[in-house]
Amino acid sequence: MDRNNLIKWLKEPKKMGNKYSLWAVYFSTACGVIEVPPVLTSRWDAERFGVIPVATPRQANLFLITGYVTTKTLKAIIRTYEQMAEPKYTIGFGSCPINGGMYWDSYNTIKHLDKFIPVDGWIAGCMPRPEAIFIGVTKLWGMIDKGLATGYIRYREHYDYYRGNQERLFGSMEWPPLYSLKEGTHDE
Amino acid sequence: MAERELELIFGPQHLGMIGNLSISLNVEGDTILSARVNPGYLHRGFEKLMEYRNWIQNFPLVCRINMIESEPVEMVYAMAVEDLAGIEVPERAQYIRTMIQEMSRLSCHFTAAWAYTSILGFDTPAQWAMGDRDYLLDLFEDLTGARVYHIYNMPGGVRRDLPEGFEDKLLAFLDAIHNRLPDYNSTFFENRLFYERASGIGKISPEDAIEMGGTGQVLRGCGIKHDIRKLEPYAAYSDMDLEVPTREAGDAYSRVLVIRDEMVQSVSILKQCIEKMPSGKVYEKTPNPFKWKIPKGETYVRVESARGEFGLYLVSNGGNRPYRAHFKTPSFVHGLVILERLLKGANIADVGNIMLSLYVIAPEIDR
Amino acid sequence: MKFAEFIVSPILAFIIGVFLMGLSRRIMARIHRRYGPPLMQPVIDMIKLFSQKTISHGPIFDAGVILSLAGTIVLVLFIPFGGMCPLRTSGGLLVILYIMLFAPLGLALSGGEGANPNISIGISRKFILSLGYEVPFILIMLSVMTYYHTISAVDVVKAQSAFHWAIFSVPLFLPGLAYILIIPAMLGIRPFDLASAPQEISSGPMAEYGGKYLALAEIEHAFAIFITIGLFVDMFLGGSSNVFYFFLKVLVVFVIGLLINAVFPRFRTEQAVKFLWKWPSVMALAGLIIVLAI
Amino acid sequence: MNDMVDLLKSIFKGTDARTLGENRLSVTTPGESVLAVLDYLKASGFYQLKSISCVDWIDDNEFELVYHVASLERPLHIMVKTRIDRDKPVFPTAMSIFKNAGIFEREMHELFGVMFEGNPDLNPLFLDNWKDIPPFRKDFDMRKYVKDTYDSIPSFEEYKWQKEN
Repeated sequence: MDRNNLIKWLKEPKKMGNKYSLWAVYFSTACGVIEVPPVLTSRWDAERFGVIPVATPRQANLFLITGYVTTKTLKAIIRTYEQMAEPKYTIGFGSCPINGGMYWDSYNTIKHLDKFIPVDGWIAGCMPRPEAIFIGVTKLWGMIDKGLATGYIRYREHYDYYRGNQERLFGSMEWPPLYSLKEGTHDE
Repeated sequence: MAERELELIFGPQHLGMIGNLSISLNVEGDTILSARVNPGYLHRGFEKLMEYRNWIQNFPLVCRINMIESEPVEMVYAMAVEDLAGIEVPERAQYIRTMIQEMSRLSCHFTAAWAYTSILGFDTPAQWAMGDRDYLLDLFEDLTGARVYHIYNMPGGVRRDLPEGFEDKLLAFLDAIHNRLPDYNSTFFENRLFYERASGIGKISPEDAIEMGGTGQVLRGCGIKHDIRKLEPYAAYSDMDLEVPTREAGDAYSRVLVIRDEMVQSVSILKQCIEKMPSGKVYEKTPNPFKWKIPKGETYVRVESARGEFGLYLVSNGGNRPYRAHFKTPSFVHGLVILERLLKGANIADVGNIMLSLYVIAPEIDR
Repeated sequence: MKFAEFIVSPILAFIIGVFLMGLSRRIMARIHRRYGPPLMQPVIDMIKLFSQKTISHGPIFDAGVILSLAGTIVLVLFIPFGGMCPLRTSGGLLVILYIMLFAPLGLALSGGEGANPNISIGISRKFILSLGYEVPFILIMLSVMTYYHTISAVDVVKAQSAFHWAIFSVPLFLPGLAYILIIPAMLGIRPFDLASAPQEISSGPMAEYGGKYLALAEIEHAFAIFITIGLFVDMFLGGSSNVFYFFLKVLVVFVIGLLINAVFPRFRTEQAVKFLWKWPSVMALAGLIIVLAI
Repeated sequence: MNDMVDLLKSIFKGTDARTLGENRLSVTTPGESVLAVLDYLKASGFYQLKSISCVDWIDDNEFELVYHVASLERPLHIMVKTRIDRDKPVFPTAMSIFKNAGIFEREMHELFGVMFEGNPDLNPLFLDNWKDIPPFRKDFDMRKYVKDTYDSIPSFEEYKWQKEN
């Protein structure tokens, strides 16, 4: 650990802790997940950077949404995302969550993931290579440093927009709103 | 619901769930009273999407049905199109196809070994298996330009010839794998604790396996010598010296041992492919994809994927697109029929164990 | 001096425990043929976990975590290490035996509030497992106490000074071996991690812990590593009056445990109990009989 | 194989059988004799029901059900086909003959809306809250559905712009 890093640690331990200890939810949302095991195991070894998979969303703060999202999965994703502890970060992985990708005309996949939950960063490609995940994570570090990875704040502040879109798609939702639906309220 | 019964949702967000599938379990203590598999988290309606794209455009689409092993899907679609359009495939292309099928089978088995071991808590062989699989993906990248989805098979052959020096690289890899198999044997397959965990779990009788439509390891694990490569040889399998490994017990342990023996077989077939590889062209010219119309007809083709029979029922009405395509995937029956049956009365600790010994891969069920 | 021990001993124990946690991840990574995280990774994780906004499920949920942590910290005060043993006068090995049940009880309390089916399965597994290792553990304790005619841990350490280590004495060799076999079960690491099996029941009792609760649970785990192995060092490897030597002995035992951890999969519950009641219990019982016969 | 064709033609009235390629047999039969044909095939060694497909022939206003049965010893694969009315797609279940028929029928019920009488479990398999016509029917316009359902949802920028103005 060099000196600059040490100073950063003393100045902003919270930020640095969040940076170097990204615990990912283990959720194989879709086909992109096939490139996640190589990243976690011996060839690329993401544990070097503190990225490990954890069993429950309560413990996680990084959500890799790997690939296309069907309406049924979206429900599970929203539930998982709402259970995660703040601060939490999401990365959309692959072309499909960006704009539908290959499945732009499929009746069962949503086309734009960021209409339903906030996304901090995108990794394009089908499949993106494992290196791309590292680039994505390092970009996320930079964003955390500069205070730009604020998806979870956006979700809280514009919850009416996100919840509205979710309800519009699902019709009715089985669980109550996470935050109050009045605009701009902070539910602390 | 009885007093001590709990409803436990296993997946889709779960460390023990490989793929995106959900199983709801009724448990009492550690015992499962009943299970219901709830698929559909990955349903994209492939067969409908195919009706909207022309014959060639479908190639990048179909390989995405199975993320772990995309080759058999491409193969089955290419074979169906060739059958309907009456295209002959050059011999060298057949050999290359055989080769890439077996490479893909090996990589799929490595993934399965990773998944299986990590679910049981064997960290070490899990990490090794994933690491070794990556060398194979490097070879794929060399050959086709992509790691996961290759889009290498085309109607009339394969997209391009082997790159220079590819055979040597493949042989070096095969030797390395051959040297590594004893390591896997001692840490995983012949580990006493693994035997304790897997033997007697998920037992299925041959009659039930046939009745419920099992294929692949499910049949071979209970002593039935059934392999499409042998029964109805496609590509260049009729020239290959191939043994069908079987085990008698019908439990998870025997299914895993069948998988191990298949890996040995795949290594041997790959060596034979390199040895017998004929020269010649690898691609038969097909018409302009945008104007290509295939005569009216229907066909059913099938290949042996790493998990069992992979079939495609393809109907053409004489247009430039498929009229109807329907995939018969091995995981559909294994996951929705056999898994539900075997989970009844099992221990919670064995959900992943049984699921992976049946080789259930979620996108294949949902399509 | 005595008062300082109350503060120094837990702090040192915590540092050793956290270091061992970091080291274990590093060693496991090397066995897996990869590089592994930095040694400080557990500290980084704890800093992050403490800075997170956490969700509580009610007062009992909080109380359970605190009870389990408090029980474990109190336990540290009973372990003689490096010449320190703050609570040397109040009871000895027998008290340790009882306080050891605090941690699972605390987890069970907060688990009841968490209302996640995974937790209740995990808790029941945890209790079945502790039933499994308590039997050999009590037998081991009994044979050590009978052999040295004392229930005080400090006196046990004293009796072994000048390399009269219990593990090399004929009557206590088998109980020592039995203790090594139950260390993974007491720590809940592989092959006995069935209570917190992440791949089966989403890490069981920890399923609803996040943020600060998880950090407290990690701290508890760090202490538990120190206590379980420290107790072994005290009872069988002659303890030490020097903190550094004590630490070295702990390290050696820990690495042996890790190597076992690396090559085995997880037991099923009944298999685990069967194993624990078979080998370690028989060994400990044989040791006790030999001790009584002498 | 040719004797199989003749045999099937002679036993079941109105049944037409023809070979497709080397190892494929396509049997077309009227609706009422499908189960009898399947039963006969199972008795003569075709133990496995591989799949049940459905084809929507919208021009003829008919659904075609295709039962794929195969034997484990011979490389022969038989497709038993029958046509049913598209306006009233009801057909008896094959669960009494093949145990695993239920799951294929459940899939076809969801994707085509074919009703299988006697099947106790026809719950939705893949889709969640589906309210439109069954998606695999030819008259279901997928692209229009996508436009109406997904593309009409406002993006975050649109939402902000609306709020500011």
